[in-house]
Parts: sequence; structure tokens; C-alpha cells
Amino acid sequence: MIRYAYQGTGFEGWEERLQALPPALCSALLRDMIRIRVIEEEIERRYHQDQMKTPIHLVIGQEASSVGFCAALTREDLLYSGHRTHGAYLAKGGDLRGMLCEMHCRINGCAGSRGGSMHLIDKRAGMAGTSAIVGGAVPIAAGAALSLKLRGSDRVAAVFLGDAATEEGVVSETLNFAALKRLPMIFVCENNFYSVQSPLATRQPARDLHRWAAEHGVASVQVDGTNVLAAREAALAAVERARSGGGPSFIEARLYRFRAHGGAGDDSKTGYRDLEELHQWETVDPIRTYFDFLSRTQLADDRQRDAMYQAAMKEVADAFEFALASPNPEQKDLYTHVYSD
Amino acid sequence: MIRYAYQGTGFEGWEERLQALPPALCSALLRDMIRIRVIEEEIERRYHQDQMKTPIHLVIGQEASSVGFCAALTREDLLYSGHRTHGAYLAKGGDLRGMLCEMHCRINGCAGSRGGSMHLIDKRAGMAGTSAIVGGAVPIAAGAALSLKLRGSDRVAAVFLGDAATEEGVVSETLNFAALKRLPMIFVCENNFYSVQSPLATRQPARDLHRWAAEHGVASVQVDGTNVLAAREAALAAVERARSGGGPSFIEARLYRFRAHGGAGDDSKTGYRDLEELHQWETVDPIRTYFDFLSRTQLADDRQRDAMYQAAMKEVADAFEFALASPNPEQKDLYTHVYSD
Amino acid sequence: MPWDEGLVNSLVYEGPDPSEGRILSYAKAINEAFAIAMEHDPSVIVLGQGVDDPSAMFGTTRGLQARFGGARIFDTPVAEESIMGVCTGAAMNGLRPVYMHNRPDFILLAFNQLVTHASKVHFMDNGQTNVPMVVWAAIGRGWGSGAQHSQSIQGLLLGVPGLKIVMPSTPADAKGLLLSAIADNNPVLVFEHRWLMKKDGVVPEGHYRIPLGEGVVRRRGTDLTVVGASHAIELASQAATRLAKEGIEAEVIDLRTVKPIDEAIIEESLGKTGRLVVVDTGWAMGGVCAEIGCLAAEKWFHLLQAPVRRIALPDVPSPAGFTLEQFYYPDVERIQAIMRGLARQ
Amino acid sequence: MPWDEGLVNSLVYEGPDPSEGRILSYAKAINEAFAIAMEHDPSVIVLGQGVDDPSAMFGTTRGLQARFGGARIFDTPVAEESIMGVCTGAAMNGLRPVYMHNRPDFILLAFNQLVTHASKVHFMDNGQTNVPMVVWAAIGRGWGSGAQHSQSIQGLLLGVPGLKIVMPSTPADAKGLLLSAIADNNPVLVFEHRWLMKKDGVVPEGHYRIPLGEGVVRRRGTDLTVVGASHAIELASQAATRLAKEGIEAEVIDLRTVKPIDEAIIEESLGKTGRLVVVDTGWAMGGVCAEIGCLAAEKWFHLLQAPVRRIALPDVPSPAGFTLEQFYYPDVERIQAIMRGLARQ
Ligand SMILES: Cc1ncc(C[n+]2csc(CCOP(=O)(O)OP(=O)(O)O)c2C)c(N)n1
Ligand SMILES: Cc1ncc(C[n+]2csc(CCOP(=O)(O)OP(=O)(O)O)c2C)c(N)n1
Ligand SMILES: [Mg+2]
Ligand SMILES: [Mg+2]
Repeated sequence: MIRYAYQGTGFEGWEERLQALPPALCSALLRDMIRIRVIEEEIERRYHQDQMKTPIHLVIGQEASSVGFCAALTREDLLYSGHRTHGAYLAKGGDLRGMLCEMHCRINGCAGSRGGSMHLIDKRAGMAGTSAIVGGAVPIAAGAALSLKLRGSDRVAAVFLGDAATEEGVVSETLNFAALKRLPMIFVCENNFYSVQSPLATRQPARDLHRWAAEHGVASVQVDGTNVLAAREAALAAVERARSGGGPSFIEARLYRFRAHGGAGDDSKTGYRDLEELHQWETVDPIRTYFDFLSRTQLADDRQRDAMYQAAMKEVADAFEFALASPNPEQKDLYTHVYSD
Repeated sequence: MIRYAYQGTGFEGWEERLQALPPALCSALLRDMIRIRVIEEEIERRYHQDQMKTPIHLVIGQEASSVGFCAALTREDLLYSGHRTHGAYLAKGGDLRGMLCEMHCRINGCAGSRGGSMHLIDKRAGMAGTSAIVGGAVPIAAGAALSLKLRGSDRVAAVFLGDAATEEGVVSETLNFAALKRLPMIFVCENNFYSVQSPLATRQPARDLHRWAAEHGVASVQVDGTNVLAAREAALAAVERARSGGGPSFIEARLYRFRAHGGAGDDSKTGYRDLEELHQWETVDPIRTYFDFLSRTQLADDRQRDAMYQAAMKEVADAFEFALASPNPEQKDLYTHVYSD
Repeated sequence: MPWDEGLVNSLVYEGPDPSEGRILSYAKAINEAFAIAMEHDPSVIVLGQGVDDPSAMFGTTRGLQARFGGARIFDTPVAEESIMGVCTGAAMNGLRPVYMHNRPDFILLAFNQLVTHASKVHFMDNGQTNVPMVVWAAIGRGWGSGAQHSQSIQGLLLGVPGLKIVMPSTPADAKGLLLSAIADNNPVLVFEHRWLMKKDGVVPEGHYRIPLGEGVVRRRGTDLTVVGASHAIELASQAATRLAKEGIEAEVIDLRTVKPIDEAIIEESLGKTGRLVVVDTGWAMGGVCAEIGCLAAEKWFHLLQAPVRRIALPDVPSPAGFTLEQFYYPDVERIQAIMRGLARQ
Repeated sequence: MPWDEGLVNSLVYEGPDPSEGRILSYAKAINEAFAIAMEHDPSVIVLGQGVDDPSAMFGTTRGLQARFGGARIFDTPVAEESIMGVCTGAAMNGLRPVYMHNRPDFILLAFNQLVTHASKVHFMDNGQTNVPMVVWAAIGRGWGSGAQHSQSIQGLLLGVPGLKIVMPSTPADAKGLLLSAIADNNPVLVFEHRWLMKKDGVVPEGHYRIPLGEGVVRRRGTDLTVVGASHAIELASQAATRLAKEGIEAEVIDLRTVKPIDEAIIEESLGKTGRLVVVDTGWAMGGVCAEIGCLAAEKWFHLLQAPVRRIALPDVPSPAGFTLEQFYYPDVERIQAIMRGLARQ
């Protein structure tokens, strides 16, 4: 039984808008999604070797959201995210070696082996912070936006949150505060209909998350989160609003995760969601649909795509090698940075 | 400058609905409001004598809400409230002596001198609990409603909350839960536009509280909180919905407090609100407007009203006397009820 | 199987003796306690994120929904503060909710309801209402989840009047203490350690209760006293067994309930040994270790022959990395060394 | 004037000697610290419910908005958890927020942001970011507001790595410690006692800082050591003055910062006196008293000549009623009696 059907219309009607975009951008979006997919699949493939001693939350299936939204941000804009952070980190320009070192608990991990996969952070890329607590990063992003605003910056702060985060009161509080102070902030709500193995319907009455957000005084839209161009377009509008003093935006992106909540592989067979549902969403795999669209419009071909896969595979193999050769932390490293000087 | 103007229409157009009500009910509503007013004024008058060593939060100006909403509840229905609890306690049928003993910190106070004015509770009257924490009683009331529902009772649980409580995330969370579980519950939001001395506009963007609540999936309305009949009617509809399995309701009652947030007297002269604003709302004093309406329709006259004042004054004088003659707690009393057996 | 499950599976516990009775895992013992409590008392309800999902809270809630229905055991929104309040209100009105969390960290979102409401209602209204609820959480350790998913928060709650805090270490205790906690008329926190979930033990059948506030001597000895609960006492017991081979006889006291504390059992032991080690799964500072150490200095000063030692976490957030975790968490060797040092002092 | 203001006004503090310098009230000293910090550093912002309202947080924020503008000092929604997170995010990005609460109880709503985020960010990201923020709250006592409006929560936070906790007792310290707290690059909690707000003292002009983590000897003595902070040390000082007339000389140590604890100053004093009383405004159990008592048993055992005593709140929620409050809170007489008892032991 399909509980949460895909209700978008794919790239239908997007031809014209695509033509208006620089071809390099169009292919970069594809490349970035492929890169994330390849990295995630390699992490997944190796996970059972038990070298990565940290929980993982794969974004396979959700790449259009990671890439599309980040495409609207500059390196200087600040991005926050929750536990499902691989996609955001990579799309924002985080360092892959730093990420894999972190996931191998090495001292040169992007968080020095204190964070693990849920705390990927790379300040040089504007990947500014994460929280393993559902909703935890949301007010922190608002604080970042407040700081940008008070210091007269034209940068924006964005935060990725899941559908479950909208159940946490702090998100309601933060929407109110962001609207009140007209913060240059973007809430990107990745609605994949599940919280771990709990479907939306056991957690919320039938309601539209973007309309709920709108009633807090925040400009809100819903987009097809499998469509990288739609995600990017919504994000561009939000960024423009934020930079021009128009205040915060909330974007609900409907999408689907193809793997288990955490760990490697899919867990649909445990019964919490129907394989049929997963299969339906797999037919709108964000990478395949976008590639098909690009090839239909002669903006990409198999060769180019394959080259992207190759490049990503090489990069990820190198990065794994680097991580595995990196040093472990020592006892003294435990005691640093408890306090800041 | 009037920041928050009265926007209601008083009792205009209520003649017909009034005629449909039993005259005894109409006059009971007046009597109950007068009684609360008299009690509050006497508390206020005596407060500076320093016999009541507890903070007070007077409901003077908000009596139509206390009385109108409680008129839709039976004694067995459960009522919860926040810090501004005098009106709810009295309108629900709480024992006046118990209340004044509590406010004089006597052992026979309704909370044994442990609660003070913010923790007036009288289980026999279904005044089931309060919290001094803004929003704190709201999920507790939902828990009460859940228990009623699971145990197959047709009673309902109601909770009074202020406008500021809607800023607390827990209220958003609780609206979601109440809608999800279709709880037999009523949220009565007394929007008096201020939180202590902070106006709504410094705390929330322009938004409609009842529409915000509605987007959580809870049936919501706005009523004129100075109109006791309107309050009662909205509450009756909500109670009916709850008892018939229709789930929760949210009622935003717009009204005004005539006194300072806490303590005796008005504090408008400190400048946080304009005296003109207070004076405008005083022209729609819920007791006067209702009495005028009743007298216009021959359902009450000065003599009856004066008798109500007299009776209340006598009752309150007796209760004060009783409280002042009541024993203080002893040291051993401090250590009881830390744990329940 | 992810690495941390492998790690948990590889833990060595002293095998129970099947001749002493039926053997059950810790998680199954909890599951049995739930079934008995729900069978016995229709007012018991169980709720929490994922309690009815396929992983069934480490298996502790397996099968309950099929048996008792979705009205009595159900999933919740991700909204800890309000659900804690819902439980409080339900408990004030005739139900006995058990609110489950797969990490204690999430309880921090609900401190306002727990600390400022649930724990105080009975006192504040002069005994008119009580709050018979259980807040259950599985403590993590050493599985790479880092500072926000591995906190042991009993130390933060110890000082809060009106609460009780249970931390079992054996399957039989987990069952009997949970049954007591559910039957108790106060808010009771039950912290179960993830690393104990697969531990086997002899578990009596049917309904029985282990009183809250009563410790138990796990091992008799005269050279020093080790006091603690949960997985920390498991490690200390292993250390004590090893030390016995060195001729050092430690008395091991499993408090089982860290609030209220069984003072009598500690005092009696100190009367024999004069030496105290306190172990805990949480931070050493200001928590369970500090309280018991201070009690010793206050009430049993004249029994003490050597300084008190605490073995718990340093004043550092938990790291996520495997290597750093080895330095962070005390292990049997470290505990053994400290115990040996104290015994020889 | 409500009764509790009368009560606070009637408190007797030793009058400061005007020949020693300028005299200011405790609240005015805080106000001055804010003005200096905001003048000195444009990244300092002050926010909290009612910080700009006519009562101006006990007067501590009076005039700041007129001087520094509504962008730098502003009122907030009643939404403690998110505003705590906003402060954390702002602090991570170049601001120095001071988040004010008129009661510490409201911080409990924000424990998730404070304990699980603000305190850990710097550690979790390996020092890439720091969180220079101050969480300020006025502690209440004995003014009839009951269990939900009078909690002293330093004991709950003591064990949390990464936090600092400041509890001044004099106007000069209140100013110098607040200036240090604002300049500190970590989340610092500053608890000020309502009953000290009107206390006068000599307060140096201009900018100065009192280092966090350094206690001060308020009174020299050789018979016993009293350790504590905030209003508790004020009461203990009064008790010590009275005891001196009985020939008992107590050394009074005002820690000023309860995390980190100035261990050296306590150790030195215990070396002389061998007797320790710990005082605190919070619950005795598992909090500041427990930590210091345990430290004594652990580190200074060989200096101790008598059992440690703690003077703080019993394991009971605060009552609201005036009479019960008198039994609940330790007063000078009670402290004096305990100190006398210990000195004679
Ligand atoms: C406050 C809190 N409660 C519960 C959890 C446990 N938890 C971890 S991830 C998760 C699912 C969150 O779902 P959603 O926000 O929709 O994000 P998704 O995993 O679907 O991307 C939950 C409940 C948590 N981390 N924090
Ligand atoms: C969580 C919390 N934050 C702050 C306060 C302080 N406080 C007490 S009453 C109050 C005003 C609440 O305003 P509102 O909810 O509108 O109720 P009203 O007083 O107007 O009836 C505030 C902020 C509190 N009691 N609890
Ligand atoms: Mg989701
Ligand atoms: Mg209000």
C-alpha cells in the first residue's frame, strides 16, 4: 500500500526555464548530485567493514534537495543541519576528506573525531553547524541570521530540517522569532514522510506543513523535492527575499529517502513502509529524472554522466584511502576544547 | 495612542439569542461576574496590608471570559489554568475560603500554603491544576483529556492560556497532539495583548492566533472576550464537539486586563501601555456592558445588581475573616507530600 | 550488523547458572514486566517515539501493541516537552503512563515538565493529586554518537525533590524494578543501559517487585566498598572478581535506585571496610558520585580510613570517535587499578 | 510596596565604608557593567523578556536601550528554548549575547539548547566555533511564589562540561564578574540573588574584571572554613561575625564562581581549620554542596578533622507560604548553630 504517493509532475513544463540557465550550471547540478550519490553508496558499501564507527544517515534519494537548495547559496552563506547531514555538508562545499576522516574517527576529521557523522562541519565552506537533536539546529540558525542582520551583512543563514522537526515546539518558536525580526533566514523542510520508522500520520493530523509555517508569518511554499531545478528556484527566491530585507522563508520539499533511517541498506521489509511505496519513489529518482530531462534536451549524454560517476568514484576512493591512513587521536586530545580560551 | 483597540460590536444583535436563554442563567452569568469582581477588588484593596504574602494576578476586566467559558462546563469537567488563575478557580466553582486561606498562607488553604495564588486548585470543583510557567498547564490538560478519552468518559478538559503562551513551543506541540488524537479538549486563549509589560507586537509578527491554531488541525474561532454570552456560546460549541468525539477546539478571546500584570492597581502610568487604551476598554467593561444589555431587555435592574454586589461583599468579608482566623502551617507540614505513598 | 551491535554482543558477562531458574535477557525481562503490568492494571499505558515500530525499543516493547492495542501502547510525535506534560496530566487523572526514550538526551527537552511540573504537582497541591508515571530511557555509551546522544543525566536530576531514579544492572532487577516503578505513585525515572540489553540472567516468572530505594550486596568483601548502579556496577563487579585473585576482597553494592539512596547498606559496608569507591555512568562532577562521596564525608566520616574515590566521566562532553571513547569511559582495568590503589592505601 | 519588597528592604547588610570608595547598589553595579561592556564592545547584545520594560530587570538594564538602541537590547517572545538557541547561534557568529531571565526556573525550558548545544558546540566541532554568551537569571527566595518560581538550579548544571557558573555576593563582584562573563568565550551562567539587588557596596569605577574561577577569603579564621557563594555566603558571613563574639573564628570563603571551583583556596583554608561547612542557595542533594563535600572527602581527606556539614535546601520543593518558607530556608541563626556545633566537635 502506498501511503505517501509522489504527487509531483517531474520536469513537465520545465523546458523553457531550463533553456534560460547556463549549461554549465545545469550539468554542475547533475554532477553534484551524482557525486553525493557515489559517496553515499561507497559509505554504504563499506559500512559493514566496521571501520566507520559512527551512525550514518544516508541522503540517497534526497540529493536534489541537498544540491538544489545549496545551489542558491554562496560559500559565505551559513548552513545548518540536523542529523541527516552528509548531503548538506557536501553540497555546501565541505571537504570530503575531512568528512571521511571524521567518519573513521581520525584526528584530522572535520570535527577532530568528536563529532561523528552527525556533526560534519566545515566553516571554510560555510557549513556552520549541526545538531543531532531533532530541531536543535533551527534556533541556532536563527541566531546566526540575527547576527548577520545586526552586523549589516547581506549573507543569509539556512537550515535543513526534517518533517519530524516541525513537531518540536522550538521550530514553531523560531518561525515566530524569525518572522518577528524579519531575519535573513531560510527553513528548508525536507518532508520525507517518516521519522525513523514512524509515518507522518502517526505523528501529525492531516495538515500542510508549509501552510502551518505560513501562519507563523513566514513566507512559505511547497516544492517537489525530487526536482533539483524546482528546489533551486524556490531557494533562489528565498535567498533574494532574505538578502533584500524581506525576511525569512520556509520551503517544504516533498521527497523520499531510499534507505533506512540510519545505517546501510533499506529496511522497508521490516514492514513500517511498503516496498511498493519505495519503488514508486524510485521511479522518480532525482538523479535519473534530471539526467533524462537533460538528455531529452541535449544538455547531457551518457558519456558525460559516466564521466561524472568515474570522477566521483576516483575522488571517493582517494578520500577513503586518505582517511584510512590518517592518525587516530591520542588520549590528550580528549581534553582539548572543553573550554575556549 | 491606542495600540490594541476594541474591535468587537458589544451585544449588538444578541437580543434574539438572549431571549432563547433561561432568565435564571442570564442573571447567574451577571452574578458570577460581579462576584469575581468584588472578590478581586477586595483582594486588591487589602493587598497592601501585607497579609497576603503571595503574588497576585487579578482578572479584573476579564471576568466575561472566566464566567462565560466555565458556564459551558460541568462541575465534573476538568479545568487547568496558568498564573492568572483567580477567575478560572472561582468560575469553575472553587471554594472561596480555600482560596483566601491559600492567599494568606494558612494550612487550610486550598493548596495547604504550598501553592500561593498561582496554584489554586479544588479537585471537587474540577479545578484540576495550574502552572506558574507560561504554557506549562497546556500539555497537562491534554494529558487529562487523553485520560478521559481512553477511559471512555464523556467529560472534557479545558485550559486557559494567555496570548504569550502561544509563543511557547509546547503549545504548538500540544495543539498538534490534541488534533492528532482528537482529544476532548478546549484551549481558551485569553488574548489581552500583553505579557507582563510587553505588547504583542514586540513578541509576535502580525498574525491571527486562532488561524495559527487552526493550521495545527484544531477547530478554531475568535470571540469577543468582553461578551459573556459570546464566550459561553463558543465554549458550548467546543464542548459539544469534544463530547461528541469531534476533537479539540481553540478559542481566542480578545479582552483586556484593567490592572497591572501582577499586584494591586494599574501600572499604565509606567508607560508600557497608554491610559487611553485602558480607558477605551473600560468603556466595554464586561460587567457593565452585560448589565446594560440585560436591563435594556428587562432581564435585570439596578436593585438586582446591587443585591448581587451586596451578597458578594458579604461572602468575601466572611471568607477573609475566616482566612485571617485560620491556623498557620507548622514545621512538620513542610515535609509532607514530597512523595505520594 | 553495525559495529556497535558487534561491540555489545562481544561484551562478556558472567553466565547465569540455569539451575537457578529461567534465563532471560535483560531486554526480554523488561518486555515481560510491561506485559505483566499492562495485563494486571488497565490504567498502564506505554508511549514514546517508535515504541510500536519494528525495532520495538531494543525489543522491550515487542508484541505489546498486538496484545494490548494501539490505544494503550502508541507512537508519539517528536515533541518531548509536550508529551512529558501529557503524561503528567494523564497520570494526574487515573492513568499510569510509561514514557519511553531511546536516549536520555531527549529528556532534556522536557526538563520543564519533568522538573518543574511532574515532580512537584503532588507537593504543590498539598497531596490532592499524584503523578504515577515512569520515564524510561536507554543510556548509550561508546557507540560513536557523540556528545548529544550519550549523556547520562541522572546526576542532573538527582537533586530534584519528588523524583525517584532507578538504574538496574541485572535482568531480574530490570523486571522487578520496572514493576515497582510502574506501581509507584510518583514520577520515576528508569535508566537502562544499552550495553546491558543483551545480558542474560535468571529472571523469576510472574509478578514480583523490587522495592525502590533498596540496594543489594552483589559481592561480600572486607577490604573496600564499591557503590554504584547500572552498567558501572557491572564493570566494578568484574574488577572485583579480578581483584579477588590478587587477594583483595571488595564489597560491591548495587544501589539499583540512586534516588532515594539506600544509605543504610552503604553505612553498614563502610563499617567493615572503611574505604569507599563510588562508580557511575555519568559525569563525576556534581552527580551521583558527588552525592555519595559527600554523604560519606558528612555521615560516615568516622568510618572512613582513606579518601573516597569516584570513578565516572571526566568534566568533558562525550566524544564520538571510537579511540577517544576508549579514553573517555572507565573500563574494568581502570576501575580495578583504582580499587587496588585504594585497598592498599 | 508589596510585602516582599518590604522584606528585601528590611534586610540588614553590613554598611560599606564610604571612605573606601564610591558606593553603589548591587543592581546599579550590574547596570554599570552592562553599560561598560556595551560601550566597549559593539558585539555585546542584551535580550530577554522585559529587559526594556519599565521595571528593567530589577533596574539592571535601566537606560540601556535609550543609549544603545533597540537593535542591541531588546525584548523577546516568551519562548525560552528557541531564544537560548538564538543566543547560541548568535554567539557562534560574532555576537556576545546576554540572555536575561527574571527567574532561573525559566532556564529549565531551555536545557536542551543550553546543556546539549551551547555547552558542547566548541568541543564537538573541535574548537572551530566558540559560544561567548551569558545566561543571566535572578534567583528568588521567600517571596511566596512557590515551587515553580524559586528554584536555584546551579546544582543541576554543575555537572555539565563546558559551562561556567557565576554567583556573586557583593556589588563590586557582581560588576567585575559580569564583565568577565561577557568577555569569556564560553557559555557562562550568572545567577544573581534577588535579595542582594538592593545591597550597597563600594564599587570601583570603570572597567575591571574579576577572574572566573577565583574565590576570595571574606573573613579570616582558624576554627572552621565556610565555603559558598551568593546570598548563602552573605548569611554565613553574618553568622561568622556573630560567632566571633562567642570566640569562634570562622574563615569565610566566597567562591564567586561555582564552576570552575577554586579548589586551591579551599584546600589552603582546610589546612588551617580542618573543618568544613558548605553553604548554597540550592538543594543540598547532588549539587554544589555535594560536589565540594565530596572533593573534601576525596582530595583533602587527610586535612579533615571532623565531618563535613552542608547547609542548603532540604529534598523538598519550595513552598509558597510565608510560614513554611521560614522553615524551608536556612537563616543566620540556623547557620550559626551548625557552624558552632562543628567548631566545637
Ligand atoms: C529531540 C529528539 N528526539 C528524538 C530524536 C531521535 N531521532 C533521531 S533522527 C529522528 C527522525 C527525525 O525525522 P525527520 O526530522 O523527519 O528527519 P529524517 O530522519 O526523516 O531526515 C529521530 C526521531 C532526536 N534525535 N532528537
Ligand atoms: C516559561 C515562562 N516564562 C516567563 C514567565 C514569566 N511570566 C509570568 S506571567 C507572564 C506573562 C504571560 O502573558 P500571557 O500568557 O499573555 O498571560 P497574561 O498574564 O496576559 O494573562 C510571564 C512572561 C513564566 N512564568 N514562565
Ligand atoms: Mg523525515
Ligand atoms: Mg496576555
